[in-house]
Amino acid sequence: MTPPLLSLKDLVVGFPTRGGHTNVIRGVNFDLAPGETLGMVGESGSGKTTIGRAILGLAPVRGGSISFRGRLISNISRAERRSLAGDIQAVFQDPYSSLNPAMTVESILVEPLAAAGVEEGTARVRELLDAVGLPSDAGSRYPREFSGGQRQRIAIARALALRPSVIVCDEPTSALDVSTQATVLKLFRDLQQATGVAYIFISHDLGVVSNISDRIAVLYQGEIMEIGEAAQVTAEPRHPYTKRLQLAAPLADPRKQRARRLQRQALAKAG
Amino acid sequence: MAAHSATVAPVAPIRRESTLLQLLRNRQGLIWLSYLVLLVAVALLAPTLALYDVNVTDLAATNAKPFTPGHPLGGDGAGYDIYSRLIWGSRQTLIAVLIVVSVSAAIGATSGLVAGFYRGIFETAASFVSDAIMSLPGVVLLIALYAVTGPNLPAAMGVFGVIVAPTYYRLVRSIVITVRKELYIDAARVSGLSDLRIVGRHVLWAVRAPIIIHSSFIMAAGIGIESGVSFIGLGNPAAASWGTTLQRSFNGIYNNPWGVVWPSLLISITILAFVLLGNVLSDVLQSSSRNKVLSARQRRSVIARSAAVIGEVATAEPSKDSILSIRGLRIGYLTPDGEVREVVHGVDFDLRRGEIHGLVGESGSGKSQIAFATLGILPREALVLDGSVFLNGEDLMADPRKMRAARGRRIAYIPQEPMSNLDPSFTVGAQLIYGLCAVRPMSRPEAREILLALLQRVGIKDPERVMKMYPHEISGGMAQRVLICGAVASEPDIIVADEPTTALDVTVQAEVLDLLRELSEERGLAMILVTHNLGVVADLCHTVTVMKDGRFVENAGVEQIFDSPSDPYTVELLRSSRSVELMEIAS
Amino acid sequence: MSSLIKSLLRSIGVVLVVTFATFALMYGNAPGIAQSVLGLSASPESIQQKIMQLGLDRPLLVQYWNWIAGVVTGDLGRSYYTSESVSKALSNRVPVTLTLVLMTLGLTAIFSVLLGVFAAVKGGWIDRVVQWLSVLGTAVPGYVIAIVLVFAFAVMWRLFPATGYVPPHRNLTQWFMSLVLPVSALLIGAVAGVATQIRSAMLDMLDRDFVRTLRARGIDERLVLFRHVLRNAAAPGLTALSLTMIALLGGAVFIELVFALPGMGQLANASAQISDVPMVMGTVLVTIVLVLATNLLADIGVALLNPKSRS
Amino acid sequence: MSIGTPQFISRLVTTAGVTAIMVAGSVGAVAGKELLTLGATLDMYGWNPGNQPGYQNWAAEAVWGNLVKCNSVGGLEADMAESWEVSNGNRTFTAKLRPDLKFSDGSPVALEDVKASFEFLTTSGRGADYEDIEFEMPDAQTISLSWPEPQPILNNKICSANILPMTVLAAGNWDVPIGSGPYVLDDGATTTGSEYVFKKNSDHWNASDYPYDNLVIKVITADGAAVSALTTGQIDATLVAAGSLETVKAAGMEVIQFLGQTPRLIISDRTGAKIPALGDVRVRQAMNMVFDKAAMAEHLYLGNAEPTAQVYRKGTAAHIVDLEDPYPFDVEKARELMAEAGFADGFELEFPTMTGQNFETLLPYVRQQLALINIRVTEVPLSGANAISDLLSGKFPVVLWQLGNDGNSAFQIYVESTVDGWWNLQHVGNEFIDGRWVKIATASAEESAALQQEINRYVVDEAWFAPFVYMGSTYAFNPEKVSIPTQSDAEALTPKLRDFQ
Repeated sequence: MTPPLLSLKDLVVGFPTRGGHTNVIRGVNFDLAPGETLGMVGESGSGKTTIGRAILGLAPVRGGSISFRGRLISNISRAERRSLAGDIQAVFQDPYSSLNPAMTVESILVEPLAAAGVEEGTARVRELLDAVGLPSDAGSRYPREFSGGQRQRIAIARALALRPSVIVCDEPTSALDVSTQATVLKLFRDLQQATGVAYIFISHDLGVVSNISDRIAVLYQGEIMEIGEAAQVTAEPRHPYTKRLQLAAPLADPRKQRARRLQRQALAKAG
Repeated sequence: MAAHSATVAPVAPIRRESTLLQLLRNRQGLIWLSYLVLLVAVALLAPTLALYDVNVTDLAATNAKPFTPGHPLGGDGAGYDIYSRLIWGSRQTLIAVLIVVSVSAAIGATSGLVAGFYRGIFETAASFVSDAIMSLPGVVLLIALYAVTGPNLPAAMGVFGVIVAPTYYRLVRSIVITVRKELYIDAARVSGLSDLRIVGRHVLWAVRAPIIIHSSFIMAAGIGIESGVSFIGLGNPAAASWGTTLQRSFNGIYNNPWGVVWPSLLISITILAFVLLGNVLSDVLQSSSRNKVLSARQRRSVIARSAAVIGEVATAEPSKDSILSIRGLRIGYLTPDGEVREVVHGVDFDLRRGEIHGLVGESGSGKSQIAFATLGILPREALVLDGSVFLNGEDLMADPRKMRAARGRRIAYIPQEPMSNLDPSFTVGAQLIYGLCAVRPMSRPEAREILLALLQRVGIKDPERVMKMYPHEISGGMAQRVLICGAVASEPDIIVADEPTTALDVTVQAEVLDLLRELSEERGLAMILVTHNLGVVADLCHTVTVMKDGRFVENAGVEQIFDSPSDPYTVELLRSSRSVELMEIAS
Repeated sequence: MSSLIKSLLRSIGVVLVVTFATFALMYGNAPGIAQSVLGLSASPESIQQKIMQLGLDRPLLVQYWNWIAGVVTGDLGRSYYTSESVSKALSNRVPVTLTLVLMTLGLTAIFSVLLGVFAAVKGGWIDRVVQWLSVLGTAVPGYVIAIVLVFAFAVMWRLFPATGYVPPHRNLTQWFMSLVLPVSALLIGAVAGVATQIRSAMLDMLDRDFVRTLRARGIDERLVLFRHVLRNAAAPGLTALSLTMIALLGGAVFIELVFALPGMGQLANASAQISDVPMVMGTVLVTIVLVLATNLLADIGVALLNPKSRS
Repeated sequence: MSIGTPQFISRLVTTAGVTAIMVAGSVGAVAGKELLTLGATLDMYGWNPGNQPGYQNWAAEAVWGNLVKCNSVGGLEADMAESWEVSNGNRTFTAKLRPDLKFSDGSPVALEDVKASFEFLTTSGRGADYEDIEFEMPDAQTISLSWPEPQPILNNKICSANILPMTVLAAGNWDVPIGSGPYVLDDGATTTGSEYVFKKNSDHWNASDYPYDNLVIKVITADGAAVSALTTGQIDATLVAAGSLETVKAAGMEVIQFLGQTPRLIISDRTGAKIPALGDVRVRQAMNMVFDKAAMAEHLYLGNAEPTAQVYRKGTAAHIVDLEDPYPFDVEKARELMAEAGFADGFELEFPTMTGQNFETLLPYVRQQLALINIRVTEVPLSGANAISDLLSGKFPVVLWQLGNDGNSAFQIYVESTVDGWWNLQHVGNEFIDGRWVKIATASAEESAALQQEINRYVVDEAWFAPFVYMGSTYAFNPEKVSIPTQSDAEALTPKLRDFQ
C-alpha cells in the first residue's frame, strides 16, 4: 500500500465563542492516498467544510494533527504554509466570490505562479485554460463575462496552476445548474486521470459524491459516521444515518422514487 | 445560481471603461467634474484671473455695489475687491480640503485596513480610539485648538482631518472584514500569497471605490468647516479665503448686502459639486442605491412601448376546467439603458383543482417570475408587459382589487428561503396569528387555537413554545414548517411553492415533501411547485412543465415526461440529473 | 446587562481620555493666563500672585487630578476670569443648547420618517424631490441657511425675532418664537441627512423576502408598511438619529453664534478664546457626557428593537 | 479703568469675531419711567469688583457705589462721599462719607468696608496702583488715603474702586453682587450671558437721579441684532456700528457720536533697538505721511471720523487746538525722507492683530500704504492666553491699534508715554517726557495743561505715533423712551448709567 498523501489524526477544530470554545470537529481520522478521491458528505453543520478549511490552514486546529507526506502541517506558520501552496490547492463552492472581479482571468491564474516564483507565466496560462476547456482568449477577460460553470473552470485552472498533489474541493458544483454540474464533474475526473491529483471532494449531495469518489466519509455533527468504498457506502450503507441520507435523496423517476419513498417512510416508522 | 433564482437581476452589460470615462459619460458627473477642474484651474491661475493683487485695497471702492466698473462683484468694508478676494481665496479652500482629505484618509483608511484585516488587539484599540474621537465635540475641539495655536489653518484642518478620520476607519474596516470573508481571499491564501500581497492586490481594490466616494463627501465637509471656521472668526485673518470674505461681507451687511451673496453661493455650489460628484461616483462605482420603482406613468409608457414592438396578441380564454389559468404572460425588466429585457415570453398555463404542477427549469428560466406573477408579488422593478391570470375565470391581473382579495386567501405562498421570510422583529406566534386574523375574520384566541393545531399538524412537537420564539431561534426546517402552516391556515385553494425545499438539508427536504403531499391530499389543494430538482418533481408532482429561457418547452404528465421526454432539452436535463443519482439500494 | 456595564466603563474611559487630552492641550501659559485675567496694566507681582491663586503653577497631572476630584464631588471649579461657578454657568447654558438640539431632533425624527417613507414607497417625482432636498440640505452649510432665514423671516418680513433667547418660564410664546429660526436652520441639514438614511433603510427592507411573503399572505399593504417595514427600518433610523444628535451638538455652536443664543457653544467659544480652562473643561465634559449618553441610549434602543440581542 | 480700547476688552469677554445679523428679542418695553432696557454689545465681566472694565458696564454702575465718580474730563463728582479734598501735593485724598448708607444685603456701610475695598484692589490687575496706601479714619465718617509719592492720576484711582462689605470681600464669593449702588440685581430673573435684570434701590442717596424703577441689560453682541432690537422697541438704547447710522436715524432714533479713540501706529521702537531705521525720526515722519487721512475718514469710517495729527482728544488738557498737521499726505515726500535717512529700501514689520479690533477694515489700507515706502508688513494674529502678554511684551517694534483718548489726558500720557506706561511697549525712558511728568504730579491745573501740551507737541514732532483720525462709538437711543442730556464717560465710549434720564 502506498504511504498516505494526507493523514488526519484525531483532528479537533474549534472556534472561540462567548466564554470558551465550541469544537465543530471532534476527533476525525482518515488518510488520503495519492490520486485518490475521498468524498465527504454531510448536512449543514456536519463540519465537512471545516475539515477542508483545516487542511488548507484556514481553520484553527485545536487538537490532533494533519500531516502531508508525513510532515506535520497543522498549526504551522504562514510562511511555511505558503511553501505548501504547490502541493495543496482548493476549489471553493461559490465561483462568484472566489474570483476577484477586478482581475482578468490571466492575472488570476498567474497570481499563484508569481507567488511561487514560477517563470513560465503566459504559456502556462494557455495550457491551463486549454486543460479546463476554456478558449485561449479567455485570459484577457474578466470573471463577470463568464457563466457560473465557466467560472468554476477558471477556479479549477487556478488550483491546477502549481501542479498540486491534492485539491480540496468544497462543494464545487452545488452552486451550478444540473447540466453544468455534470460537465464540471466530468472535468474533475478527466483532470485526475491526466494529472494524478488527489481530491478531497466535499458535498451535501450523496449522489454527486458517489459519482466522483473512490471512497466516501459520512459526517454528522463533527464526527465520521462511516467511511468506506464509494460503492459500499452508497449501496450498502452500514450506518443508519447514511441510510437515512441515502433514502432521502429523491430520484428523477416517479416510480423508483415512489418505491424509495415508501422504503424511507417505513424506516422512519421503524426507527 | 439555481439556489438563488428567486430574483432575476438584470445582467450588467459588460463594460471595461475606466471610472473616469464612465464619470464623463454621466451628464451630472461631467458637469460637476468640470466645475471642480475649473476651480482648480482658477486657484492655479489666480494671479492672472484676479483683477487685483491679493492685498490691494481701493478706498474708493469701500462697500461698492456689484457691477461697479473695476469691481464686478463689488467691494467690502476695507475696499477689497470681492471678486479678486474670492479668486485668491479658492487657493486656501483647496489647500484646506486637501489637508483634510489626506490626513483623514491616511489615518482612517490605513488603520481601518489593518484593523479589519488582522483584527485582534489592534482592532480593539483602534476602535476604542475611533469611538472616542467620534464622541468628541469636533467644533469645540477646534475652538480649544484655536486658543493654543491661534489662527493656524493647516493645523485646524489637520485636526479636523483627525476628527473625521474615524469615518474612514469605520468604512474601511467594515468593508475589509467583509472582503476578508470572500472566497477569493481564501483562494489567494491557498495560492501562497503573502499578507502584503493579498492586501495590495485584493483588499485595496475592494476599498478603493468606497474610499473615493467617501473622500468626495469628506471634501465637501472640509469646505464647509474651512469656511465655517473662518466665518466664526477662528480663521487666519491675514489670508484670503471664502469664509473670511463671507465674514467681512457679513459684518458690513447693512452697507453692502450683496457682499454676502457671492461667497455664500460659491461655498454652497462647491460643496454641492463634491456631494453630487460623490453620488455620481457611487452610481458609477457601486451598484446604485437609486429607487428602482417606476412611477405609474413611466410604467404605462414602457409597457406601451413594448406592446408596440410585439404587436397585438390574441388573448385566449381561460380553460373551463382549470382553477387557475395563465394566458400570454410576458414579464420584463428595464435595463440601465432604458430597454426592456423580457424574461418571460408569453406563456399559457393551466392548473386543475388538487393538481400538483411542477414548474422545472434552470436558473434564469423565468419559473419564479411566473410564480410571483400569479400572486402579484413580482419585485417592484418588474414590468408585467402583457397577459392574464384567471382564478376561476376572473382575471386577477386586470383588477388589482381582485388580486388583493385572492392573495393569501385563495392563493397562498411558500417561499424558498425559510429564515429570511419571517419578520425577524416578531415572534412566530405573533406573526402567524396576526397574519391569519388579517385574512380570516376571527378573534385572536380563535386564530391561536387553529394555528396551534396546525403547527402540530405540520410536525412541530411543542407548538406553544415555538409560538413564543423569534425566527432566529428556530431551525431552517422548523421555519419552513411555520411558513407552510401560515400558508395553509387561511384555507386556500392553491399554493404557490417557490423552491420550497432547496434551502433545506436533504433529510428535512424529504419530510417537507411528505408534508406538502399530505396537505394537498387532505385539503384538495392545488399546487404550483417551482423547482430545479427533477427528483423533487418526480416525488411530488402530477404534471410537469419544463421551462427554458422564459419559454415552456414541454408540458405533460409526470410519468410521460420522465419516461419519454419529447424535447431535447428535457432529455438533456434528465440525463444530467440521473448521472449524479444514487443507484438502487440493496436493502 | 453586563454589556451595559461594559459600555458604561468604556464611556468613562472615553471621558477620561478626552478630558485629559483637552486639559493637556490647554495646559501651560500660566503667566499668559494670569495677564489676561488681570488686564493690560497688571504688574509682574500681581501676575505671580494670580498664578499661585489659580493654582497654575502646579504640574499638569496634579491640576488634572484636582479637576477630576472636583468633578466627582460635583464641583467643576470657577472661571479664571469672572470667578463664576462653572456649574452655575453651565446650568444657565446647557438648557438653551439642549432645548435647541432636542427640539430639532424631535422635528427631524418626524419629518425624516414622513419624507423618507414617502420617497421610498411612492418613488417617482416625490422621491426625486426628496433626494434633491437632501442634497441641498447637506450641501448648504448651516450658517448660510441661518443667514438666509434671518434675512427673509426676521429682517425682511419681521415674522420672528432673529436673536436672543427668552426662557420658557418667562414667556412661553416668546420662548417658542425665539427658537423658530435657529431650529429651522439646524433642522434642514438634519432632515436632509436622516430622511435619506430612512429612505434607504426602507428600500432595503422593502426588498426583503419576508415583505414579499407578508404581501403574499394577503396582508394589507399599509399594514405591511407600517407594522413590518417601518418596524424593521426603525433600528437604522435610530442609529441615524443618534449620529444626528451628535452632529447637532456641534452645529449648535455655529447657530448659537449667529443667533446670539446664550448656549453652551457660545460659552465654549468665548472661554476657549481666552483660555478660561475651567469653563472650557466644563463645556467639553458636558458635551462628551451628552454624546456618550446619546450613544448609550441609541445602543439600548437598537437592542430593544432587535430581538436577537434580547435573548 | 484703563486706556485700552473697548473692543480689546470685549474680545476677552465675548465670542468676538462673528458679527451676525439679527432682530431683537420680543419683550415689549413698558413706556414711561418704569423700565430702562439697555442693549450691551458684550457680556459683563462677572461680579468680581476688582475686575470691572468701564466700557458698557452699566451693571457695575448699577450695583456698586464708589467714594466719588469721575466725570468726562477727569474731574470728580459726589457719590458715597458727600465731600472730599485732595491735599499734601496730590498724595492724600480725604473723603467724608454720607450718613446712613446701606449695602444691598442690609448691612450699614462702614469706613472699614471702604478700607477693605481699596486693600482688595492690591490683588487686582492694577495692584501696583493701590500698594503702600496709608489709611486714616479721624472720625466715624471720614477716611483719608495717603500715598508716599505724588499721584498725578489720583482721581482715576479713587473712582475706580467699587465699595463692598469687607465680609463679602473676605469671602471672595462673586456669585451675587452686594453693593450700595442705585439698583439691586434680581438674580432670579437674570439669565447670565443674556439678560441682567435690576430693581431700583429706593434707599439710594441719589435715587432721584436714576429715574427708572427697573433696569434690564440685554446682551446683544451682533450689530444687526442690536439695530433691529432698537428700532423695534425691544431696547431703548445701544451702541451701533457706524455703518448702521443711517438705518437707526431713519427709524427716528437719536445718535450721540463719541470720538473716544485715536487709531494709530504706535512706533515704540524709537531707539531703533530692533529696527535701526525706526531710530531715525525721518523714517517715523515718513510713516506719518503715507496716509490719506481724509479718505480714511470718509471711506473706512464712513464719514464718522475726523482726521487728526495728535492723539489727545479735543477738550482735554493736552489737546492743541490750532495744531496744523506737520505730516500731510505726500508719498513722494515720504520716499524722499526715507532716502535721506538711508532707508529707501525699507524694512520688514510684523503687526500683531486680534479679532474684534477692526483690523479687517484698517489693516489692508495701512499695509498697502506702508508698502509704498517699502515697509513690508506681515500680520501676526495673536490669540489665546498669551495674546496680551505677547502684545505688551515689546517684541513688536510698531503696533497698529485703536487706542482710546482718555478724558483725563494726564492719565493718557502716563499710559502711553511715560517709562512705566504699559503702552510704552519698550519701556524706554525719555528725559523730556519723564521730567515733565514729575512736575505734572504736583502741578496746578493750568501748569499741568501747559506741560501736557508741551509733551503733545514733542511726541508729534518726534513722530512717536502716526495717528489717523478721531473716531469712536456711535450710541443710538430712542428719544421717545429716554433722554441723555449729559455725558460723564471719561473714556468717551458710551453714556454712563446716570446720564440716562
